[in-house]
Amino acid sequence: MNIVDMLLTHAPALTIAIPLLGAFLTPLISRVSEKGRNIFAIIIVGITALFVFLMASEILANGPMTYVFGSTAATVQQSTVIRILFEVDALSIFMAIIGIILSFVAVVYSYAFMEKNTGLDKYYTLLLLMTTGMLGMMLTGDMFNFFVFLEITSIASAALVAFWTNKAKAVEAGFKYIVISTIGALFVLFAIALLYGQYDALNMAKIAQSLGISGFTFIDKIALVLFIAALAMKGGLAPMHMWLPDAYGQAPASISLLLIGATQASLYGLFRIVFTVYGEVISLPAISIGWILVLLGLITMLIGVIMAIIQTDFKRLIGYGAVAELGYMALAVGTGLTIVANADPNITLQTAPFAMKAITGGLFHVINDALDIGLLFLVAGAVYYATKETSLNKLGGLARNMKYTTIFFIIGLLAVSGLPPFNGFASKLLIYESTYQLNPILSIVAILSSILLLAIFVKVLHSVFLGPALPKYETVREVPKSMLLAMAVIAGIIIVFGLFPQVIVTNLVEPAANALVNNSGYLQWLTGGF
Amino acid sequence: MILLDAIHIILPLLMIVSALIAVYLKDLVAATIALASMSLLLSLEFYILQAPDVAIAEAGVGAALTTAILILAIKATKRTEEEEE
Amino acid sequence: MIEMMLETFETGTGYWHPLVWVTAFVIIFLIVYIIRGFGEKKYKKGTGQTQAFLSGNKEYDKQLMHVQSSNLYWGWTEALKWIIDVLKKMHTGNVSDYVLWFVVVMGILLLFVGLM
Amino acid sequence: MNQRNILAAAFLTIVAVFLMFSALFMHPFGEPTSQAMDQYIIDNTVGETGANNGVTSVVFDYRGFDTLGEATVLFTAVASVVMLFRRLKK
Amino acid sequence: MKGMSTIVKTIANIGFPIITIYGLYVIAHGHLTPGGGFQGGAIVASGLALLAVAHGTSWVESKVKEHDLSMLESLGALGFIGLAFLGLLMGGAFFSNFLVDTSMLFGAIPVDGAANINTGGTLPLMNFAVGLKVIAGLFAIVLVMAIATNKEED
Amino acid sequence: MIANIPYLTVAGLIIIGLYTLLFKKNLIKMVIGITILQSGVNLFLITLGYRMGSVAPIFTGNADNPVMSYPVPQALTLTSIVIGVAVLALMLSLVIHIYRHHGSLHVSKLGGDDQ
Repeated sequence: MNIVDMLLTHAPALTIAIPLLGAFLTPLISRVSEKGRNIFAIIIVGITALFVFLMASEILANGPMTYVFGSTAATVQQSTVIRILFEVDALSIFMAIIGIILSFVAVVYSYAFMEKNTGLDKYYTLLLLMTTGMLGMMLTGDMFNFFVFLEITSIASAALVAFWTNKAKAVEAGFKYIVISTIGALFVLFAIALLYGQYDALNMAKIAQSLGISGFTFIDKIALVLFIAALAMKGGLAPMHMWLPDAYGQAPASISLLLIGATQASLYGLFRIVFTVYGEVISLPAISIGWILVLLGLITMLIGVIMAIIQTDFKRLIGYGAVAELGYMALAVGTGLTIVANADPNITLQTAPFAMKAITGGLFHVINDALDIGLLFLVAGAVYYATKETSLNKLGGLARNMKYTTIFFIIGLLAVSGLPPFNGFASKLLIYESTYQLNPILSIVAILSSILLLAIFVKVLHSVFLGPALPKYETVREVPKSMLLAMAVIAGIIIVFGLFPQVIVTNLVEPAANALVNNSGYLQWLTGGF
Repeated sequence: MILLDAIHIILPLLMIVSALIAVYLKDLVAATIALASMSLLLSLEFYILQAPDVAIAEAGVGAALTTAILILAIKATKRTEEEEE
Repeated sequence: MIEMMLETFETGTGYWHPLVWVTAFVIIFLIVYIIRGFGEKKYKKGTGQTQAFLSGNKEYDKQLMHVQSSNLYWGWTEALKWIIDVLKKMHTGNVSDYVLWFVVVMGILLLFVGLM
Repeated sequence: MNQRNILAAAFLTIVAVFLMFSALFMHPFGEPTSQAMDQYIIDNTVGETGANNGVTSVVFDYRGFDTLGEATVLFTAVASVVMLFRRLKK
Repeated sequence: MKGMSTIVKTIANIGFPIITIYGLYVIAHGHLTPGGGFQGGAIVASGLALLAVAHGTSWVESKVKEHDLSMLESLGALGFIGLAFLGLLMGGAFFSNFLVDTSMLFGAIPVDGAANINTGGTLPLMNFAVGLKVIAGLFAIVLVMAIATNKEED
Repeated sequence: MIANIPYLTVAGLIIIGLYTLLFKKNLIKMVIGITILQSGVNLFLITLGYRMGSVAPIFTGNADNPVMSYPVPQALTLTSIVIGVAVLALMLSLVIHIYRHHGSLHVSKLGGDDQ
């Protein structure tokens, strides 16, 4: 057994353990050297990224990996699952790639962006913990473990949202976020307990199997509702999205970037619960959870764009833009589910053609949204760094002094509003065409929201970067190189994804979509599949 | 067994009552004490539900530390709940 | 690998090829650039050419010249005032209202799913 | 009672009714329906982990990773509280 | 926060060692009797909180600094995750109980279906690590919040 | 016969917690509400693992094996309790900061930016 094989075997555990170890070491290293700590954080996230990509190559080639904590024995003992186990399939690793990219960019960006603040040792500790929590939520195959990581993510991000404690609004946003997260997490725990009481299992695959045997009892319905409501709130779907612009708008820009990952991890949890855990019963004809998701998505898109138009704060505006983007994912995935629920029973989830396209589009949009909105947040942070101002009414004419930032903003603008040839267009095209098959109104609303997003961000472009050179900002200089590097990384990925969408879709997104809809692959190992 | 059954009924009722008191009282310190008593009752309930580990944790964390932190926070802020603005 | 990158992007009913699009875009850009080359070339810095022309009036202060973001799309927000007012009323920023929305959604879903 | 409070009361009642109602569908108190996982742990605690206390064996052995998460939560909370009360000026 | 009267201080001084020893007992016997790292840690931390309340935070501050506590907590966490990593290296899986059923520390095999103080493998060690972490962590929270309360009064 | 009274208690505690969050205007009261909600969920977990006439899952070395209550929910509850105190500490420190900024604990001080 050579070292690579061993690392690969333990990769799911190490992906969590290494940033955790980094977080525990950060206070100690911080005593030695400030600069060393920053570089240490970057290195830790880099190593984690290596593990994630190692796992990705393995999973995309050979199918899901499982990892049992605490034992080398078989995963299934007497037809039941005793220990915690990670089950990493294509969907998990797809989300983990998003998470680790965001985390890496955030930590590089923080190097210069947060330089002048105190309390940075705790900042980096919490940043690494947030990464850990996010990755844990994405990789775990155990319900309670999911809850624990959800809480780690919530606590770390709520504290980081309130990082600038001298700003009243930041503290308030942090408080709102922790209250909302705690209530969401508690209801998730309650639902987990309901399922545990029914089936005496905490493993997602095991519960899915038991659910398939027992049918869809009343308790299961209640648990499903609690899961959907709580995770949709954590995932920022309207009308429970209101914490999101507060938190995104007040956090430091690097944290806003990571918050996108945290939000999407909750959304991932929602999809995982609906498709995998309830996969055996979800397409029972009378119950169309798909329509719930579609409706939530529609409301989210409309509210997001309409509220974004009237915003005057740069980051809050992007926060509402992010809300609208989240709507697309719920819409697309819900459409996929609905098509199947309405189809005649001979058509399974895999064979309904537009269902697959819709889910592929929705998942592709998850990564595109993370990149596009993330880039815009980084630009907003750069503008704040240079001018100490986020109000759109006071900014103006920055393009003269901040050329690169302006270019990055334009890339982000075009990508987020779904204009070719950037990545947003590819995923939105998939969403428009597949939602049209379900109901034309859905795709019309989706296109309308895209147009409004373009209008919104053109407004930002006009009021921040264009216009006459204001005397106040004559001395503004371009931001430091590490921030530009972070933005350039994301912009580069956006362009690559935009130019070669089919490569990404075939190699990364379609396996993830297949893993999402086909829960028999996830349950395979229970019957000794691998 | 009747005694045990009676305890199983009385303890939850007392818990609900002290939770209601904790919500009802305007004086936050008094509300915190009511919350602590709810925690203690909860710990007792855990004990009769054959969970001594959890009972110890609930008594140590719920009744002692939670109360301490709440009292500290109330000291740093304001003691009474305000009426409508 | 190269072949894979040149694949067309299939969307179920349609297809799209970003590279073709980019090529077309570049060609159009070149044409526009050539046409632009036919235009007037006499551009001098520091003359009246670079100044804002406001019907012969003097240029205002820079801050005044800049159209503020809240004034952009004024007509749009006026036209949609009824819906924007409702939405603004929804976004109170008050955390117990956030919890209320959660309870409302949970209640609706419970009615919808639980009674089915 | 303004509109908001009426709405809140109405939906709180709905949620309450459903939660109470679901108690009827739970397994009877004290008689869990299934014992797939727990009976294994009860039977094998002493042999596999060498501990008398079943809960400790679950906390640190069978579900040790959860405990790492729990320790991390506490660590996160301490880091957060210390960070929030830090000095803002250098 | 100022200290309280002499009576309270004396009672706290007498009570503190008892509480601490009880807490340490709970930690050490975590794998045998009800209790464990968390419960014992919480008990010791509440004992420390009692001491802090009785003597006032400035007295406690002069004895122990919050960043020392934070460091101690890091050490506890590192010990815990280090044991987990040792499980990976020696037992083949993250968190595996590599000490059980060996002749090493805490590795004895339970006789007659009952464990003893020297059984349990990594469990007692993990209990100690978590206990250290919980004591330091919870007391750090109380201390930091008490100091914050103090500043408010100035 | 105690039927499902513990479950009803759980529902009661959760509803009291939600009521506090919805109707009380004081931030610390809201924190207390969340603690009550948390207690309800913890109690629920423990009731799930209880078996009639069982003893705690701690072996004493006696040969006879009595019925034991389930250990897993107890372990979960331990985790949940510690998470609860962590969240509580964070929320209260944020409350203290809000008080420093506004001099009030009324929930309407958390006004939005959209008004």
